[in-house]
Amino acid sequence: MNLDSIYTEIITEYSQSKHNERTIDSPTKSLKGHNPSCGDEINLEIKIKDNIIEDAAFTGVGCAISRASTSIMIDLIKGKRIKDALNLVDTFIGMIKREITNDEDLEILEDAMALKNISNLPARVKCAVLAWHTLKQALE
Amino acid sequence: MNLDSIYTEIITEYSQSKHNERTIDSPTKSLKGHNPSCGDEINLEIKIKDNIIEDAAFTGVGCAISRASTSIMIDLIKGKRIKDALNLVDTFIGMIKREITNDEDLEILEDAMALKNISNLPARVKCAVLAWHTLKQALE
Amino acid sequence: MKQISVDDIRKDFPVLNQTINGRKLIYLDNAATTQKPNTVIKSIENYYKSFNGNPHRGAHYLSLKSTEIYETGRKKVANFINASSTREVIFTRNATESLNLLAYSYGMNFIEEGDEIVISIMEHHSNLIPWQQVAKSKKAVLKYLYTNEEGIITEEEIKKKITDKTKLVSIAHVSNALGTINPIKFIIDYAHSRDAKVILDAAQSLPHMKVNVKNLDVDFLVFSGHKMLAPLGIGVLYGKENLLEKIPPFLYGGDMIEYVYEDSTTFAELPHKLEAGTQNVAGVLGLTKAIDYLNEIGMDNIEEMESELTSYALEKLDSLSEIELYGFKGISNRGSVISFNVKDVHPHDTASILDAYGVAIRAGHHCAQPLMRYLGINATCRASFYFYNTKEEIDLFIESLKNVRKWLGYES
Amino acid sequence: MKQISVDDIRKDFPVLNQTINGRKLIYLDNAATTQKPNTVIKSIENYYKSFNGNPHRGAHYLSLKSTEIYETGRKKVANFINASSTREVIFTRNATESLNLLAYSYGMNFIEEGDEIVISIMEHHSNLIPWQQVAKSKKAVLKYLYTNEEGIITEEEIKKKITDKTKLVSIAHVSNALGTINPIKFIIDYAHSRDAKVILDAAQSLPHMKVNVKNLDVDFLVFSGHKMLAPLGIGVLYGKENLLEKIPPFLYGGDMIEYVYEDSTTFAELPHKLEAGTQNVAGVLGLTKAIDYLNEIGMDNIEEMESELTSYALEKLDSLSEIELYGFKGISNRGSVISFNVKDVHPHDTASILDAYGVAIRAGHHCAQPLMRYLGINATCRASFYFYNTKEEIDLFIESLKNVRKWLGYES
Ligand SMILES: Cc1ncc(COP(=O)(O)O)c(C=O)c1O
Ligand SMILES: Cc1ncc(COP(=O)(O)O)c(C=O)c1O
Repeated sequence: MNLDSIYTEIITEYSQSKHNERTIDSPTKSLKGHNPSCGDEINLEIKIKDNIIEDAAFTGVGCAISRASTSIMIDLIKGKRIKDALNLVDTFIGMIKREITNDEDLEILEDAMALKNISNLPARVKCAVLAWHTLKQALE
Repeated sequence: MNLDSIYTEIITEYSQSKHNERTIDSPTKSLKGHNPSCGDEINLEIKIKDNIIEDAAFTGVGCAISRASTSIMIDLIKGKRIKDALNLVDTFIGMIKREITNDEDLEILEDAMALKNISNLPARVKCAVLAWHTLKQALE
Repeated sequence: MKQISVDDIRKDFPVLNQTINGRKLIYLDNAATTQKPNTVIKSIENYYKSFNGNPHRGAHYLSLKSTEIYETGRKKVANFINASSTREVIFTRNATESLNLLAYSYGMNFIEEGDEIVISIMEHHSNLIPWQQVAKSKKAVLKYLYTNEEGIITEEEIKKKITDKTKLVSIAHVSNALGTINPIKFIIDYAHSRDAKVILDAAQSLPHMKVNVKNLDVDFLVFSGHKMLAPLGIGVLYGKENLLEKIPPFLYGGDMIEYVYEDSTTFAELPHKLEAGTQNVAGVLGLTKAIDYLNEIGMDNIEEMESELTSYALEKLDSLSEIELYGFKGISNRGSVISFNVKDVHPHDTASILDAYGVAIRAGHHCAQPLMRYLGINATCRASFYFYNTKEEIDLFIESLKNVRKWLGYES
Repeated sequence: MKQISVDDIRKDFPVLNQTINGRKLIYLDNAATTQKPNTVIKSIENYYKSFNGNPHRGAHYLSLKSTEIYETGRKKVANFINASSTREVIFTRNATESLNLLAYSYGMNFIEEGDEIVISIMEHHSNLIPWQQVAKSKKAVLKYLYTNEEGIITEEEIKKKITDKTKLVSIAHVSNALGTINPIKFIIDYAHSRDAKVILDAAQSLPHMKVNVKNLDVDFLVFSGHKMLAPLGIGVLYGKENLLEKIPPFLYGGDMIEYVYEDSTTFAELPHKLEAGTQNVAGVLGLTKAIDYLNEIGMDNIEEMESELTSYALEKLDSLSEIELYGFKGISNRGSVISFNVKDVHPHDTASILDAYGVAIRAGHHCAQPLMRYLGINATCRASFYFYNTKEEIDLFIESLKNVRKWLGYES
């Protein structure tokens, strides 16, 4: 396994940046996502107005991959319509599961494409998808 | 394994002869011996007078080896004092366990010496010793 | 049927090519356990030489490899029995543990006072004593399906015993003592019409014929790997997902939990909820390779090969006047198991004498004492075949059998 | 100490001589499972090539051979732990099953409302959840022995928690999460003075040091074969004969019975009473060969070799400012397990990065969530050694560790 393809600059930067790590005042939705086998836990909060995700943030503990993935996701979905956010989630999970492999189809994921290679590291796939599954549950 | 050394003439004759297979009128002791893994069961009856085994007999089901062993034992102990019968039992079990190997020491077992080779057939050792263990229990 | 050479098959099984005390080994004790092909043996060796690690718990290479092997095995089993999902496949040690798991987790929690549990008189002790215990502990009633004079469980008997009070029916697909194939489709459908659940003990069927849990619509099914070419120490419990969801865990420990607090615990999802502690990955790999081997030959072919062997043996045995056969005599509706006795000879003597001729059969109650008592016999000899046996072996078995009475001093 | 060359030892372990992704494998996950020497691997292969049969049930050669192998293994285990008799040695699947057997057969039958069960905060989930369940079901009280600031369970704590109400103490000899060796002799003696029975979870001690059940006077002891060079799928429960006599069977099925009637059953004598169904003979043979291997090296030597490795590693780790160590820091009173974290780095990242360097360690809660919570941490990295590890491996481990923070974008 090639570490360069996993712990990329995007991932390490996002994992260290705390700009999405906070709580939101009176969020529309607040949902816990957890990964018992790792002990990872995130609490995802989102504020929705007129079907648009106005704000999102998270708190919790997790590894670099799960933190980076969560933060990238939040940056990506803010300002998006719920429908579009859900589409992003499906695309992301499709990418990790290697069901969507065409780079053009993945482009909408922007920075989240940096997590593509995580599928080479089966033990860490759960870390990468935790936030996305949680978001999906929160929105559905 | 050499069948000749197991199914000897003595064994097959004793196993077919029914001369000790009967019940005794008002026996002093009556004891069930069983071997659950084979399904063998014998009921041993003995009549004791003045510390002497006056009569003994058995009923039940069992393989040729267990039947022969039982019948040989009964022939051997009839008329013997309890103490001597117990000594015979110990000698027999010692022979089967290969703890007594000297033929001179085994001579008192008479026909029961025919069962010596059963120790080469571990699966059948239990059949050979069933009656003797039962007798020991009955006498002690 | 594609061209299958038994000679080629036998080359794959080292044990079968052994000579014991100067005699060719003839292994006819396949209902007890089967021999293993080289692919299975080799896979265990490879596992311990290259992949050994504790699965599910680690992020390192060996642990990941082990997890992959383990979960691939689960998929293989799910496909083999046509389960809807891998969540329905639980690995256990053997059929016995699978049945006890059901008794403890299902029986002790869903059977209530006055409920009825129905089993058959020909159950293996593993599918009998656990239900006795449940019945005793829950004040439920344990009822038996008996066979008629022809050795079969009739539809009348089934309709009589399975009632609206019946909560559970647990039955052997094929009897290990007699070879009888039970009318399980009728039993399952009838039990369902009375709202009872059905457990199928497939220990003696799955190795020999296609068993499709979806077609059968069976609620639970159990089997042992070692009776189908796989190593010792691995078994399976299949259960419909909604039922497995409902039952509490059986064994508690590592890998079956979600969160553990000092005074309470939440459990993992299926299938992990029902698998505690370090699992037998090498066993699962062996089972995977065993299923590959069986699929390669084809279960249809296996059934046909064995049916031919069994008919052949039955015919030969039937022609010997000193042989008494037990159970259903026909060849239809029976597995590759034959129970018999030699007249005047205790089965243990027969088994010991045959062993001296290199022929391995089994003698005893075959873990079915109530059946023996019901049939009024003490014990039987049992010859049981697998697809790797040959007619020549059966000939030698029959020839040896002819000598048994002579050894015991009978004229003929 | 006789001359022992680790290089020679390592030749016996195929897994250790592997290269993974171009890097030498450094296996430091021995608390999860150990690697197997060739003698163990070969014995399984031989078993399936020459001796495979169902033990205890047959009069034929393969069945007799299997029975002999199985019962010889029992003697070997009895001698290894210094049991009084083979009747005290029960084969199970693993330590988890042994503990669950005790929970179901001993706990559920001898613990009553208001009784107290004492375990420690550092128990593996396998020795924790079963007792939670017993306590819940029997309305008994589950109490924990906590560690002090130095990471040890003090005599005061023991005297406070073990009272006249205590019926059972179940405790790990060595913690799999921290490596702490618990004061078990004191606990056993004190518990006995209060008429409580003691179960020792020796899963992490028996592979690494001499454990003598008679000297310890322990009532029950459990361990897993796979953590001491033996194959997966075989474990042991030791119990004092009079206690094992008292407890009812756990699993019901073949080979553990005396007489089975339609509505009742009588059970076989020890040890068979507690072993149901077809047993894992190949597993027992592998365990036998594993014990031979350990005896060949000598448990005293093993303890010394590992203690040297552990001190060496501890010293190196302690000198790295970015490493935080957990548990008792001294080398006396600890097994060959080290729990640590890299500053600012989640243990899963550390494990994945080390894996890329070929170093296998474990990251997580180590099946000890209550302990993690008690220590106020989420998860740790764990390196665990066996006698076949070397100082060079530890050097490489440390070197790899130094790179971890860089991969995550930290300056140093
Ligand atoms: C019909 C049947 N059920 C259950 C079992 C139990 O299998 P195991 O001993 O592998 O648990 C057997 C085999 O012994 C069997 O033949
Ligand atoms: C202290 C301790 N107890 C019990 C166990 C459970 O062992 P197994 O998973 O082999 O049943 C382990 C290992 O995982 C352990 O370290």
